[in-house]
Order: sequence, then C-alpha cells, then structure tokens
Amino acid sequence: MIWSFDIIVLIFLVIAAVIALSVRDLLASSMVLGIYSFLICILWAEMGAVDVAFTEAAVGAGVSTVIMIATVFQTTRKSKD
Amino acid sequence: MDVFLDFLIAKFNYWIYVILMMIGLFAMIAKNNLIKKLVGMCIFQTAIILFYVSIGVKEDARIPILTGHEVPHGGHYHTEDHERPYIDAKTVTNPIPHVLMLTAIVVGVSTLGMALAIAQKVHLHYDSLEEDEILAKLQLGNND
Amino acid sequence: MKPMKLAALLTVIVTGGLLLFATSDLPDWGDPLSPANASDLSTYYIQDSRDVTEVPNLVTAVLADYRGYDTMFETVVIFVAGLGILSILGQGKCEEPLAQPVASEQNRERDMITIITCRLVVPIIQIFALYVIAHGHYSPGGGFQGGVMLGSSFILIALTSGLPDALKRMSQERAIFLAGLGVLIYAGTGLVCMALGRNFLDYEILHKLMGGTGVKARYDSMLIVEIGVAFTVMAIMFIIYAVLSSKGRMRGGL
Amino acid sequence: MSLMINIVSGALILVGLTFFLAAAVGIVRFPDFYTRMHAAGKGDTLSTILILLGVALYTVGDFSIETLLVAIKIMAIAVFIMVTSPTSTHALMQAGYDDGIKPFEKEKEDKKDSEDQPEV
Repeated sequence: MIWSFDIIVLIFLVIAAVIALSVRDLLASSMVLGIYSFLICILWAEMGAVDVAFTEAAVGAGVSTVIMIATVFQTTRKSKD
Repeated sequence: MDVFLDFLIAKFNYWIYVILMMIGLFAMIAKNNLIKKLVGMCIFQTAIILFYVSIGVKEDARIPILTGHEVPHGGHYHTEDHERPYIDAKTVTNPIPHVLMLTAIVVGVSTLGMALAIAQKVHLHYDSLEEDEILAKLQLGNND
Repeated sequence: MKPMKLAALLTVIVTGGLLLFATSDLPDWGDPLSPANASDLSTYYIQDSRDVTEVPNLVTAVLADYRGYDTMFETVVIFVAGLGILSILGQGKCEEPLAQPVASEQNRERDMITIITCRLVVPIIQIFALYVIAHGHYSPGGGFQGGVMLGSSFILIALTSGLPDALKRMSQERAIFLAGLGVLIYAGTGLVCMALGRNFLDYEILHKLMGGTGVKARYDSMLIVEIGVAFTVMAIMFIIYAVLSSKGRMRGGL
Repeated sequence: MSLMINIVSGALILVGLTFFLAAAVGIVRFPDFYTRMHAAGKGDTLSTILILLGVALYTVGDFSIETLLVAIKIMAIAVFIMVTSPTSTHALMQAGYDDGIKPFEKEKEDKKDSEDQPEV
C-alpha cells in the first residue's frame, strides 16, 4: 500500500463517478463508467488484491462496458438528466 | 501536522467510500433515466466492494501468493518432509475479503446484464427510458 | 420531480453523515491488528493452507476448496442470471423493426483491418485465458477471470465480424449446454465426494480415484472445479452480450 | 554494468513519458476528431512501447532465467499493444467517418476569424 497514490486515485474515482452520472449522453456515461472500473482496478492492485483487480479488469473494462453500450445502442442515447 | 496526516491516512479511504456510496444512492433514487439508475447501482456496488477489500489491507504486506515454493516433481508430495518456513500472518494480505468479493464482481456483472435486459424490455413496451414518461404512459393505460 | 430530488438529497445527506460519523469507530486503514486481519481464521489460511493444499495462491485455495460451497452457488447464480436474461428478452419473436436499418445485418461492409487483427488476436486471447485458468494455483487468475476472458474473445468476434459469425462458432444451444455442463462439473465433483463417503465437496477422498495422496487430490480437484466455473462464466458472458446487443433476436447486433 | 542499464532504462522511460505528454497535449490542442485520434494513436503506441522496453531492460538488470522470462513477457505485451492499439484507433476513425464527421479545414476557419490558433 502506498497511501499518497491511494488518495490521488480515490479523488479521481469520485470525479469519474460524478461525471458518469452528470453527463447527458448515455454512451459517454457508459464510457466514463469503464474508466471508473479501471481506476478501481488500479486501486485494488495497489491494495494487494491482485485477483480482485484482475477480475475487475476483465469484467469492468471488458464485458460490463460492452453490454452497457449494447443496451444504449439498442434503446436510446439521450437522457434528460 | 503529523497527527493530522496519520488521521487522514487512516480514515480518508472510508470517507471516500461513504461519498461514493451516497453518490450511487442519490443516483438510484433521484435520477430519472433507468440507465443512469443502473450506473448509480454500479457505483454503489463498487463502493461496498472497495470497503470490503480495504478491510483486508495490511501495512507493508505482500500479495496473498506465497513464494519460495518449489514444485515437487513426479507426484512426490511429502508435506511432512518439506521444511516449511514459518509465515508471519502480518506480512501477507488477508485473503478472505478478496475471495468474498471476487465472486461478487462476476455475479454483479450478470445481475447488471439482467437489469439491462429488463430496461430493454421496458423500452420495448413504453418506447422510453425516462421514469416520468413511463409513469405517464402507465397512467394513460389505467384510465382507459 | 423537484420534491423527489430534495427528499433524496436529504436522505443521502443524513445517511452519509451517519456513516461518516461511524467511520471513527472503524479500525485504521492498513492496520495489521484489526479484528478482521488478526482473526484466527485468516491466520490459519495464511499459515497452514499451503501445507494442506499445496496451492501457493491463497485466494484460489480458499475460493475453490474451503469456500467451495459458496463458489458453487455463485456459479449457479450466474447460470440462473443467463437463463433469466434469455427468458426476459429471448424468444426471437419480436416483430418490430430494428433500431438501425437492416442493412447492418448483411450488406454493411465490415472493416477488413479490424477483422484481420481480430483473427490474429483472438487465438492469443484464448490461449492466455486457458493459461489463466490452468495457472490459477500459482498466479492471479482462475476460473472466473479465465472464463470472462474466453467469453470476451467471442464477444470480440461478434463485435468485428458480426453476431451471426460469432453464433456460428458458439450457438445459443451450445452456450446453454456449456453453461449447464460447467455447473454439472462442479456439482458432480461434490457428488463424487459424497458417493465415496465424505461430505459434499470434501475433495480429500478423491485420491481413491485419482491416485496420489489426499493433498494432491485437493490440488487437482481445485483445477477441475475451476474448469467448471470457466465453462459457465464463458457461456453466460457470451449469452448476455448476444441477447442484449440484438434485443433478443440473436441476429443483427452491433 | 548495472548502473549503465539503469541509466539506459531510465532514459527510455523518460523519453516514453515525453511522448505521452506530447500525445496528451495533442489530444487537447488539435482542432478536430481525426487529428486528435492521430495524436492519440501514434503517441500512445510509441510511448507505451518505449516505457515497456525500459521496464524490461530494468528487469534484466540482475540477470537470471527468471528475470529474462519476465522481460520476455513484458515484450510480449509490447508486441500485443503494437498490433492492437493502431487497429483500435483505425476502428474509431472509421466509425467517425461513417458517422459523417467533417474533417477540419483551414480555409474556412480563416474566413471566420483571422486568429493564428485554430479554435479547440
């Protein structure tokens, strides 16, 4: 564990979460959620949870983002809030 | 200053987890769009998983994969004969939260897929993902 | 909608304030002597589990052996989620027109460069996924990660050369069969243990079938169990993508 | 010998980071989608390969079979990135072109306003 690195990544995490929820384009929202997942993956690797980080890298950046984008593509891209 | 820094390092993680959790909760309650609600659900879920994993962190500890282990050849597994070094539990990260949360992530993505499927079904019926529009159409259907 | 947002904000602030107040009672971050870290159970796992199972990766040992029952039902949850998605959106009977013009189904020219690169990359991904599954005893990895990677290699095929092309390699029936097979491998291992007179998922007795000692039986049956998990996860990940990207029609797609 | 290797690998990582910075500046400063992707694709690939090369060289510093194996794995990652990163950039560009994004043209911008720097 490296506490300074940890604090920086955590602040980025909050920024990414707020952007993912405040942006009006749902496609952009899904992409930012992918970035959020990757930041969390970095955080877990730093905390020593390598297995969890590996899973999150495969799931969050791979499958989760893709199925989210597939849904946005099949339904609608616009959001009112 | 040092006291404050120690306090910050000790508690800063938990504060951020609470903030992330509350961001997710707020999105789940107040956002109008169904996909946005699901994004909030994802953030809430990861905040809880982060909390669990950070419980197992130990200062200056290694990852929970033991080294210094030679693979026995030819199926000779004499565990009594091997000289195992004593492992100090303080030097290895606690593996239990990792195990619990590893499955939670994969189950999380399948539940997210389920929720997205329901959202697609809702869009198929009401041609909208906005909560208020769906409610208005439901009201219209009831008045008939 | 305004009062709703205000109420939500109030709820969030109150709950968050209470939780922030409660963090003062939590142990410090990274404290090796916190109750969770100094418990007998975690100390036992760290000190003794390698002698009992021969697996240096403690997470794999705890996941597939000590907590095997838990992992089995997590696998079942994933399987059920896949079936649920199929039953919510599946059927392929929906008649409303595609969101994108039908041209995307056959006529749209797929990009040559991406297709060729994916042909190059997909086998490497699959081999690496198999390595991750098989090498989970010694490095980070295991059934869940390898399964997700195998599934995403099929998703990559579907993304570049179209969903029909991917369904030719992994049809819906085959995916469901593989998902069921994975759960069957896992539960079957447990049932064999029961048949030999031990508890469910108590792998030690399997040395009567596989030879070697009880420790080696535990080591080997962990791999078998991980393979079962990987089958289920791979198939369900692909089903989730295939259903969601085509609105359940299983044609067209992104 | 070890010091020499450390210096060379440090220099490689530093050059890679410089290219990374250039790519990031390019993404922010370039006027339209295509030029931005140009900066991202080329800068990212080169800088990642340079950084990985530096890391691999640093790993080989104390030479043994194990460190050599680690270095080979790192170089495998570099080769993988060399194949996939330009392809993903190309796919993004293709998607943008299919979507009908107009490329940036200097003349039109000049007519609008005569500033030296194009609007970002």
